[in-house]
Amino acid sequence: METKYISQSGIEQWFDAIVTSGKRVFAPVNSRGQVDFKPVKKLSEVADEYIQTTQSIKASVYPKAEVLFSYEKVNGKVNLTDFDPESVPETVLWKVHPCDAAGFKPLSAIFNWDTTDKLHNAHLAKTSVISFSCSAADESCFCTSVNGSPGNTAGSDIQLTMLPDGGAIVEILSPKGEALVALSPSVFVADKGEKKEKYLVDLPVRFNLEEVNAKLNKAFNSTVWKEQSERCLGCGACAFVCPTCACFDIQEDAHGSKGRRIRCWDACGFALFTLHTSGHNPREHQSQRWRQRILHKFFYMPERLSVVGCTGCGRCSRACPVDMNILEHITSIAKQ
Amino acid sequence: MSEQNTYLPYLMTIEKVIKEAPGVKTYRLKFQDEAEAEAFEFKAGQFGEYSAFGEGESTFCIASSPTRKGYIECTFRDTGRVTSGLASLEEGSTMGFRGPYGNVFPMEEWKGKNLLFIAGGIALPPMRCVIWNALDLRENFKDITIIYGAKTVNDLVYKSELKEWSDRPDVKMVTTVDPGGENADWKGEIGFVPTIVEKVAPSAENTIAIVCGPPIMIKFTFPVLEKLGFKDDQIYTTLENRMKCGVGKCGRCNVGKLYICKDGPVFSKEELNLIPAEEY
Amino acid sequence: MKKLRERAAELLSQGVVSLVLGYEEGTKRPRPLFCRNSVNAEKLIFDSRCIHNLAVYITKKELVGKERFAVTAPISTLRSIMQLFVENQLNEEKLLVLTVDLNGELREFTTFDEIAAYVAQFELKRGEREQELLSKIEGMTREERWKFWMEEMSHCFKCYACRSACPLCYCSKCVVEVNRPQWINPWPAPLANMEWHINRAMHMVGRCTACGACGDACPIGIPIDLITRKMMEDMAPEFGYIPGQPAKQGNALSTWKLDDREQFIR
Amino acid sequence: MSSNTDFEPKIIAFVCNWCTYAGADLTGTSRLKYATNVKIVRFPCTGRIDFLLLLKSFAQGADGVIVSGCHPNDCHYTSGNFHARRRWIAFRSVLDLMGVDIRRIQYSWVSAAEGSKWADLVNNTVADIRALGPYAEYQKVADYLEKEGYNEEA
Repeated sequence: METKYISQSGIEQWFDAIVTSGKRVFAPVNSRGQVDFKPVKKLSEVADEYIQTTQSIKASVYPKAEVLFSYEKVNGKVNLTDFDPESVPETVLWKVHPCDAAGFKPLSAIFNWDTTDKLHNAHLAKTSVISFSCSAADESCFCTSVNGSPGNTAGSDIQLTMLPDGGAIVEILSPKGEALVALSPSVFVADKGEKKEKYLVDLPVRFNLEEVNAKLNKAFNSTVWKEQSERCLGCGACAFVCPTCACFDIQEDAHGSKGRRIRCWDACGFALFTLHTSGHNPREHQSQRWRQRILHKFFYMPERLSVVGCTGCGRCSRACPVDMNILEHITSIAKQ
Repeated sequence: MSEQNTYLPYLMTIEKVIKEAPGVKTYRLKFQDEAEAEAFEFKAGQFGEYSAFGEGESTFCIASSPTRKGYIECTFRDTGRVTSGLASLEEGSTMGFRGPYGNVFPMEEWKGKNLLFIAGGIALPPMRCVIWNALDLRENFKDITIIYGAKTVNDLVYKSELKEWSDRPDVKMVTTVDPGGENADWKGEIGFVPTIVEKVAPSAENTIAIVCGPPIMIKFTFPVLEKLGFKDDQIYTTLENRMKCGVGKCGRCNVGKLYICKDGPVFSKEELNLIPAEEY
Repeated sequence: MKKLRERAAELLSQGVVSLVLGYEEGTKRPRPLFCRNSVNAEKLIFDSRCIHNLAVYITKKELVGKERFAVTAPISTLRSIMQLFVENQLNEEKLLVLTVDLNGELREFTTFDEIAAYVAQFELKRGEREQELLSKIEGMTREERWKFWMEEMSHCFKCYACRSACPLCYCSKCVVEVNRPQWINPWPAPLANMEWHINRAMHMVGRCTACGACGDACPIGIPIDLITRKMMEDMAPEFGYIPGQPAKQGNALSTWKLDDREQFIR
Repeated sequence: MSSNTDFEPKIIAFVCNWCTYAGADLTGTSRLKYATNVKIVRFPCTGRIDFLLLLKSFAQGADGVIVSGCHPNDCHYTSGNFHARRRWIAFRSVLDLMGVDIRRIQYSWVSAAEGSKWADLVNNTVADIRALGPYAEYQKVADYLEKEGYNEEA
């Protein structure tokens, strides 16, 4: 790891160099009253004043809908065409929040814990993450409570900490990061000795993760699930904006003799998610589905995959139409 | 070698179609690629994802025994989009298969024991795999008892094999149908499976009971076995939650911290006690 | 508000109702509250910020139970409740509707007719946001409208918050979950998303009361409420109903008139 | 448009069994010549024609759609066409708002006796659609999974 300084004009130059290199660049853009990651060509397109994008960057390594393989039936035989990792373009994610970058670890843990996932790994291999540490947060943010921080570098290839002069402290964290620096090496100068911590938002820890874990270990039959979930509408908004939710569905897109098998996002909050063909549904009530969501993230994943399934980005709380506030709910479980 | 795509199925030729019962068929499948056939191995209890190209994938067990090489068999009921797509295929056509997935029946540990198979309806297929496995290695086991029931005589699957088993001197075979499901020629028992188990009253001594069936049958069979003296580590079953990926990622079959597709589908009752019953 | 709390506490402690479905302060704005005892009645609020349509819960038996329950309802919710009555989804004997009128007085309704008489005083008008967006869309050429909606639809990720938030989407199995045939592709993609939203709109013909809950629920801000709203406005004169005033005259698509417009039919 | 002279529109007709299908049959037995661009799908009644079928036709490559059934008061099932008409009124309103080209959907009443009306309907519709050109705008987006595809080509 190496730390450098980059000036405001240096950032512009570097950004242009990345775009010119032919890589696809995704950055937060403010449009339609929402800030979300979109393909950009100019630094001026990138949004400035916002706390959090509506959606996470999950889609860049786990698309909403993706072709697993395609097939064609010819004279009673079937020809398969495998997913081609080369079809994935080199992508740079610009101005990612640390909580989003940290989401790659739990996401990959799910996709690769036993068999590996060719598609996810192909996207991951072609994706470089340039994160910006956070100088601001809102009441939904709680990264510091889930092993993260506004300056967390996990999952980032480069992290920028913006300075008052418009320049930034640059932490180069991986070979991919070095390769990005190499696109415009002259704009990176010696570190000025500024302390990064000075420019990070102060975000108090809101709950003790181990305490929550211990509580959840005994909470399966608690009444808390019903109490908390009564107003839950059972939509998938929380799961779809989440940087770590990975539940998916496999579907068929058939057109006559040709077709493709598609993997698309799904959510454990949907009523029919676990419905058996026989009509039996193991998670029949919303309270059971809410319990699954919380236990999966805060208990099963730590137990199974040694990583907590939440990065504290707060998106689910912001997206929920009925204010199912995860921070509030987890804090209340911790206090039980 | 480049990374394998878990979701890319093996291409299989349907070699043989057997009509088992109304809506129920057994397919014998052969690998189209010989190298794949050669490398393929599985054990009793495992399952797979079967593709009808154009419709999607469905999850069933491998119903043939690992001791029978060169093919696999699956038995399914035509109930939804995929299974009806599969059911409309003919001998010689191509379908897909991914697998084997899941854990296995610990047949090695069962050596020298009595085996008691209790199955209901369309749940005989996962057990058929174990039954043939045991019968092909008959000398490894002591008494083998099979209690199998279905709604009606018509709904009994593997009819010719049921006869073959009951004709064998080294197998005690009891078939039953639900009251009202019998016909004029029916010579087997009449009654629900748990009732018949109680009636047959197999000894729990040095015996492993393998129970497969609809949740309601399992629910009422467990107490009967308990009454007969079976301990929780002597009882095995398989769970069948909804699955899409088969490899512990899609999230559907998550029960407690376990994935039915990875940690199951085979569970001893002792293991079942550790996961929340309402979720399977 | 004080009166509402007192009345709710009274209803609960006297056992008149087992549940008062209302609003409490949330972390960002008021949110639904399932108030099951008189102590919790203290949390109840009711003001202009309380816009979430609580009618969405009153068809869910696992939530409202078998006993009589009360629901606090601003005008938009009252309209939904009326439509649910029209569709025979509610039982007058089980439901008590509470609202606070323009003079700050607490009003109670137990029947469709009482609600209808009250709601009739309020004309359904486009709000500022709807007016602005709809006149923008109405001013577009067809090609521009197509581009506008395709762009919007391309953002949809099919979380179905629109469906979940809608009091009139009470089907236990939705048309998108039907897979024989697979009417609507279940994955999010621009056209599949548009098909879903067109379907949703078609299932709302003559039913939507323009409460805006779907648009409000959309986490990515697609103005989907405008689709059903515009259709409701367009269809009201065609089918002879008053927007926002559901009447027990049969569902728009299950009835017909001999002289329904047909200039477009050759 | 001269550029469209080579363009042969693909048209799908959803017709009811009792009137329009019989009418189209009469067109044939009467040896009336009409455009061959139309593929007919027969339904028991216009009331049974799901609106999504019209959209699916466009997605799968149709440039125009004809929907036709019995004249008002002539429905074999008494009121199927009245219900259908209401549905079409609503459907046109939704489609128009969404920017779907509703000129490409032609509704009609053609009775079993109107063989020549069917020929005219098809000929006129083919001429209209030929003038409008292929419905590439709709077909283009049918295969897109990701919005990027849409944006890049738009």
